[in-house]
Amino acid sequence: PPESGGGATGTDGPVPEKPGKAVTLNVLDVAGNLQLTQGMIDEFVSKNGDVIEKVTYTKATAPELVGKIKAQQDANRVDIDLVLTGVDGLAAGIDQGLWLPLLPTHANRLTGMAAYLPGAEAMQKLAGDNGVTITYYPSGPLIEYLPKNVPNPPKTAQELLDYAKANPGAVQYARPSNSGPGRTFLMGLPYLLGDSDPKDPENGWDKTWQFLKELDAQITLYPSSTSETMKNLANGSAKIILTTTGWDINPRVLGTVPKEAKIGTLEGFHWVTDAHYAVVPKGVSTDKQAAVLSLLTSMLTPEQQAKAYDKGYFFPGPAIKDVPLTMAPQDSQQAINEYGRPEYADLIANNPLEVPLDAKALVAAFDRWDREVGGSKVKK
Amino acid sequence: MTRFDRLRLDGVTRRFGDADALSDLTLEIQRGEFIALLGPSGCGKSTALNCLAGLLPLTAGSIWRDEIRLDTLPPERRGFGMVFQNYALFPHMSVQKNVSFGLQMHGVNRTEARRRTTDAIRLVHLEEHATKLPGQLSGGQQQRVAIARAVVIEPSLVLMDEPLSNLDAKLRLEMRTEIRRLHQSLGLTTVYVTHDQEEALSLSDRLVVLRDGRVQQIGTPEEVHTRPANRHVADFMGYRNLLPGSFASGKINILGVRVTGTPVGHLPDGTPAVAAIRPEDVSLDGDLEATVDVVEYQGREFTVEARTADGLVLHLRTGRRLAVGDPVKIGFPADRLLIFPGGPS
Amino acid sequence: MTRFDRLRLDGVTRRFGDADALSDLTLEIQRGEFIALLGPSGCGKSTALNCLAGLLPLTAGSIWRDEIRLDTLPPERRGFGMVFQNYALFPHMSVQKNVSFGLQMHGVNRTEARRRTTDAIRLVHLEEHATKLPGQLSGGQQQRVAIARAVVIEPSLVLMDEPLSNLDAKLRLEMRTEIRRLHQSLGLTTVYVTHDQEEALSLSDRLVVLRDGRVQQIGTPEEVHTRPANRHVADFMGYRNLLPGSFASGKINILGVRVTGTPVGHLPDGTPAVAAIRPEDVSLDGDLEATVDVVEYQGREFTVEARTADGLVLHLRTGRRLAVGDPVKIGFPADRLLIFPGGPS
Amino acid sequence: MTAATVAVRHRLADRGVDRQMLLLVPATVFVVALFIYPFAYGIAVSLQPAEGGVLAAYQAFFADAYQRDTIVTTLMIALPAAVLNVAASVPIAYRMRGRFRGKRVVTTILVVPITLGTVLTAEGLLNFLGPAGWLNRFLMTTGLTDAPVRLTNNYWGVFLSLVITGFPFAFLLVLSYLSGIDPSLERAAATLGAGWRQRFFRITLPLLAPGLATTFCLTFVLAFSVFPSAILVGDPTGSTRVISIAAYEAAYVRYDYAGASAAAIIMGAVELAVIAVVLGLRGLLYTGSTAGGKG
Amino acid sequence: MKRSIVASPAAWLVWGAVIIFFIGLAGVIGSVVVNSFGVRWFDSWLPEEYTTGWYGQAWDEFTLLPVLTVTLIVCLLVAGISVLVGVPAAYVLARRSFPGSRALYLLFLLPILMPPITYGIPLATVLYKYGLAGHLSGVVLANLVPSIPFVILTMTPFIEQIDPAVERAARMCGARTRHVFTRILAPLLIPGILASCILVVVRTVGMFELTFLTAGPDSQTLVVALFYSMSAAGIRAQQSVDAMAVIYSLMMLTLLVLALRFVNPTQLVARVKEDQY
Ligand SMILES: Nc1ncnc2c1ncn2[C@@H]1O[C@H](COP(=O)(O)OP(=O)(O)OP(=O)(O)O)[C@@H](O)[C@H]1O
Ligand SMILES: Nc1ncnc2c1ncn2[C@@H]1O[C@H](COP(=O)(O)OP(=O)(O)OP(=O)(O)O)[C@@H](O)[C@H]1O
Ligand SMILES: [Mg+2]
Ligand SMILES: [Mg+2]
Repeated sequence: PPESGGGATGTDGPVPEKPGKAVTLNVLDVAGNLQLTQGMIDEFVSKNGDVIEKVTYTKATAPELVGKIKAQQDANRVDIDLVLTGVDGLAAGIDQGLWLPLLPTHANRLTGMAAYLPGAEAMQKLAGDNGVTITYYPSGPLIEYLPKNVPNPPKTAQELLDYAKANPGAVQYARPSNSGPGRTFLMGLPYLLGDSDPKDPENGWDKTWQFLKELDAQITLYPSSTSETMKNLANGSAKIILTTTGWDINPRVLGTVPKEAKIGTLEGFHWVTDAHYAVVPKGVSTDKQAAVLSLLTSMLTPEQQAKAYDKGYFFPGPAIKDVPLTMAPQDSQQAINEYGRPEYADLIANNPLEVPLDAKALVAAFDRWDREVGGSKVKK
Repeated sequence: MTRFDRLRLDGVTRRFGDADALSDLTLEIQRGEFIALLGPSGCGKSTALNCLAGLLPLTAGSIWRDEIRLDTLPPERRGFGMVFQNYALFPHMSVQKNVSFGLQMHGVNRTEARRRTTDAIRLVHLEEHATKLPGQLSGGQQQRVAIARAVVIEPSLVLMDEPLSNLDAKLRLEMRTEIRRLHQSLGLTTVYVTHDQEEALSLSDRLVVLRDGRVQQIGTPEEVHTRPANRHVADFMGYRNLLPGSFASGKINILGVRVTGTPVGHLPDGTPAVAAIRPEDVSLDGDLEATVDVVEYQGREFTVEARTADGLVLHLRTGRRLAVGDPVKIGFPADRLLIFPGGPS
Repeated sequence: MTRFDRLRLDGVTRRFGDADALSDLTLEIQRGEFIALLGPSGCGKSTALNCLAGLLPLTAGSIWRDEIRLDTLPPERRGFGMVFQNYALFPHMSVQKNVSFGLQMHGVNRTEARRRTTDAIRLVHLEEHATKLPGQLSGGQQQRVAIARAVVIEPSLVLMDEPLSNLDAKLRLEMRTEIRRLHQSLGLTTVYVTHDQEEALSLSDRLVVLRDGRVQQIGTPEEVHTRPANRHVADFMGYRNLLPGSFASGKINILGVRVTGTPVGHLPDGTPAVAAIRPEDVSLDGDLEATVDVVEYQGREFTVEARTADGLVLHLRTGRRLAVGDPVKIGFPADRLLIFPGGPS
Repeated sequence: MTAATVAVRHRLADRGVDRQMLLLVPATVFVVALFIYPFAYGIAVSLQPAEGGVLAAYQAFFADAYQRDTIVTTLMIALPAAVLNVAASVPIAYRMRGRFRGKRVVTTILVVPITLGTVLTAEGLLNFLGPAGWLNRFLMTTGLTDAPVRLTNNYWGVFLSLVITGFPFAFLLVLSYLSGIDPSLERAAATLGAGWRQRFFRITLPLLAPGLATTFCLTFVLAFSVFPSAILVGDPTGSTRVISIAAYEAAYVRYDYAGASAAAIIMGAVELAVIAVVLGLRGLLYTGSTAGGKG
Repeated sequence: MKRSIVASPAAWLVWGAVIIFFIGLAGVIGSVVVNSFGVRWFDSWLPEEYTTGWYGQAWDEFTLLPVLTVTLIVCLLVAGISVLVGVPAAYVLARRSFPGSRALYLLFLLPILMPPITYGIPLATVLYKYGLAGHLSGVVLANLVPSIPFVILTMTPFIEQIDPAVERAARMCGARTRHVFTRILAPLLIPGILASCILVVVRTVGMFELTFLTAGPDSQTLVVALFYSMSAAGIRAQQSVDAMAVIYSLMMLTLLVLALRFVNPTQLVARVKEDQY
């Protein structure tokens, strides 16, 4: 049996309660999740030196993750012990059979999973047996604008379109495959417009595609990242952009978007939720698996989950119930009190929650968007 | 081609770092003249040609063509041709292309250019090698390409920097004749650098002898040959026997032997002096006794080194077959022995 | 250094494309010999040296050092030194570094290397230029660096390709003496290419005359000079007067004049023949009438071209001051006139 | 004469085979060991699509206009950019070849963009040339234009980023190649009456040409594989949808490795075709020592 | 040749183009640098406030110090090894035309042409299998794959330019091949080696895919961090991305300036000859 990164024992067989001796854990984050969870992990390590000796953090983008893990697994030398990923990386790994099924085998150890919020629970279904939801937020779609530029923001999808027609170039969203808010908008539109099957972009999104193409005629450019749209909103070259809760609060905290920016919702919208998962690649030694399980258990406690409020990065953030803002660290509370919006509690409570498209459907949607919306400007 | 009557170099100086490679060269060249620059290696001959061609900016001085100031013109506007000491052939062009390049630059029409190129290549006997690249030629062949390339444009002034150094005696003689013929038939003006005195003497109308960047003598070949202006020129012109002594009443005292000769320059009595005589002028029927030390065969003649009892070494040339150790009696014909001021200069 | 007794070239041939630059050179060189390669430009001299040095692969033949086959060894393992016709100095190294490079390569220790470098630089009179880069030197200075670089390693065999071509007469003479001295004092073996016959004659123990890549004659300087093997060698060795005629009973008939001479080679009666005589051997007290056509001053002597009534052109050298148009009476000393088979060869 | 035996060694040496060929060994071993096997594997992957025959991935690529057109799109970006980069560096390097005060500084500044990396270049272009960037601000305050000039998120953004990153690259190479040409050749040409134009076109350029061909190949390859900037400052769904985006999406969005390998191999093949032409032409040129004779 | 003060139209054109390039460059770099120090830069010429906080943030978030160190080591190793391996190969390809030399040349071209997508994953597998990936050696080896051919390709014309007579002279002085390379060719090729080293370093530092695939947790290079910050999911202030980009460029710039300080991209020989004019 090949050695893995520093683990002493084999990769299959029963997972002990505690590793034989403290392990070094290599954590790979492809979702920007460490922003929320690094504090949780560090705290665990400082308190449980006998389980985890040291953690190394690596950050990467989701798509490349699969290739790297495949290469390691093909060579029987897996040195990534824990992956923090969004829906995309999770699905890609499932598709390629990269992840070690943690459930239901270890369900009894991961007690926190029982307390998932309803939305988080729905998101956990997407992971099947392969991953554990660790942070969750309802996301969007929301619109964002500066009140001085847009005194009367659109209230419905149709008004948004009308506004765009009246102000060519003023509405902006980033290319969905490069942007969270972009794809949230894409996935949220079928609900807004009442399409026949919001889960089937190929056949059930007629109104959505129609709407996007009409909107496209008024759009001068699709930036390649959400930050671009934020910058354009700030400098006035875009008047209305699409956003999510996190993208609303955090950039204003950071000062890239003016504090006075406002958000709005379109009538009849459904939240398209989002979550981050922890997964373990196949080939990780049982000792390390044990360490990961202990870590995850600790991360799913309310005290730790409260750290997920961060500075509105993934607002609200916690995946489990009964984690009020008051449990969050002081600076986190301060930021959210200053830049957060009171209306969010209400909006989250009173609008339907929908899980995002599965990976295949989403890719199909991106492809179609690229060809018919984004790529339509080029004459074929 | 820009014709001219007179080319004037006026105090032309070129410094590298703080060493003068050429200082204060003043010279007037008439149209049609054949000037040879002569001097020891490193004396500034190539520097002079480069300055004249416009390839080196002057440190001081000026160059005039008739009344036009030339030294501010770029080389391509001067209309001179040049054979470089290192050839500087275009490595990517065949012999033919190298030769015809200048013609094309001067807008000579195609047929004319082809004819002249062929002629020039024939002139230097490279017909068989016309399509080779310079890298595929022997050293002498490359040098001949350089000659052909410079003369084919029939420039008003040709500058040649040791153009025959890599050719064998027979070819050199032939080329020399051709150069002279071209010079005359095309009415060119030529400035010619050579280290071969025979070449310089036989080709040129006037010689300029340089040493350490300074002009030593300007004169006709005969003048320079028979009446060198100072002992350096004499030394350089083949007066291999330079015997230090002291001058007194028209004679020079060399290690006690008093010899009559022709004094050159300012020679007060009692001053140190140097007697100069060529090996071929030393006679073997004098009365200075010496012993043969070294004998070198040189075709018909022998070069001999003989040593007097006082340790004075004398070089001589003779048709007589001498052997090492033979005693000889050496004489100096008074009209062939020159006496120069000695001491430091 | 690898010493040897004998170096043998056995049918050494080198072809470029389909032209033989050197064909079938067979030669045995004894240790300590001084061999000169002589021949017209492009005859294959440099090719021969390059083959010997291992810089060019052979097309045929082999080279042996005593009983060791040499031609399969790379150049750096043969232990030869070489002066390149185009110098090939290391452009990025000062004169000093150029010269000491070989010593370093041979692992000579520092102090020893420094001493030998200084000596070699002094030998070629470049003390003042020791820190310059080759690009900052005059042509002759570069050539001297090349000489110093080759001899400083005291190789068992030195190959010199026209090492003195860019030096003035005085320096050339001096260098020549130095080369000969080194050759003797260090017991080197030398193969020397030159186009200067005087140099070849005075320096070498044996001459190899090449023409079109083929050996024409191998012999001592005197042999080659006085008894050239064929008319090409004669031509090349300065027999400038080559007069075609026909041979009959020991004499050659040149345009009706029957002249006595020394036949060389197979000469049946009635076959075409060529009479050869050097300009300096032509006498002015014979009975062939001619008129002076061209006179060239050459230092002490004059080179004269004279033409008979039949249009026969004769070259001669004389101390007599002749003028164009003067009538002369020309004679050919029988012992100086060689008769070679004529016709195509 | 004894039979003129010639060693096999000489025959081989004459054909360019000698012991120095050993110098090739490390590089060859390396490339064979670490490239050929993985690459063969990559080719094999491209021939094993999830569905369809052996060539299905290639067929799919060529059947879909959206994919197929990426070849032309890429060429339309890469060729002009490479040509411009090389063509612009030649005169600039030519001007810079002599000695003048401040040469080192100018050289350094010209080469600086090489250090920027794609991210800074992209960010910089977006910031500087974007609708509210300094350039448009300047143009609009001075009244030169009414509406912002669009130079980002389209063809020009990508083109400019390729010029910014590619030019210094080409310039550095050309400058160095140029300095390897013996200056005395130009001087010789000058004495033959050649003005700077003729000296440049007849002497310098032909001697530089082999280097230019190589430079072109390298800049072209860099431009052809443009990826981050095609997305960041380009219009990745339309006018700058280059072939590497197609390959990337196949691999990392659809996880269709066969399609990705096929697209990448097609990309390599197109590059190879262009480069083969250039290097073929280069083979016709004089490639050798640029020294002009003795010394 | 004298440079006249009154430049020709061609010279004006060239210098004009250079100046436009400089202005564009200043704009591009300037805007990023200003942004990286800016706080709240909305619709105005300059930000409202300045801070160095973004640098601290980028520095901490990506633990830049070890990353920079690794990057530097990787760059130097890759550049050094590719020169050591590539130059001799380029030498043979430039000097000899033996049967199959063209095919070999083509073989060396392939790794430059083929996108890492085609070979990256199997390459990483191979390296992992032999225990070479997951740490520095993997990153170095993987980056050598395109770098060595790259050096070969760039160096070939440089070597062609050198007069082979000089090498022959060295051999006649007794220099072995090793010496010919270290003492003769290397100094003459310095500008070429410099150029190709710079380009190799730039490419290596920019080679995201291969580096990521073969890097271990502590052998990430700057580009992985940078690429991540630019294109990964999550919210980051643009200023902090800019700060990272500036750090990255500063490092590269330091290398470049150092290199250009000690090595002149003009061949020594040409420099000597130009000196006269
Ligand atoms: N690379 C080559 N390709 C084709 N021909 C060549 C090549 N090198 C030399 N030659 C030819 O081979 C012949 C012999 O050349 P070599 O250099 O040996 O002459 P050489 O006797 O040294 O002449 P020189 O006295 O002029 O230097 C010449 O005619 C030359 O043109
Ligand atoms: N670039 C330079 N830097 C420094 N000194 C130089 C430079 N070029 C030439 N020199 C020096 O200037 C002097 C004159 O050189 P020049 O080339 O004119 O000599 P020359 O008379 O042609 O000699 P030769 O007969 O050896 O060719 C020499 O001592 C040379 O070393
Ligand atoms: Mg000179
Ligand atoms: Mg030769």
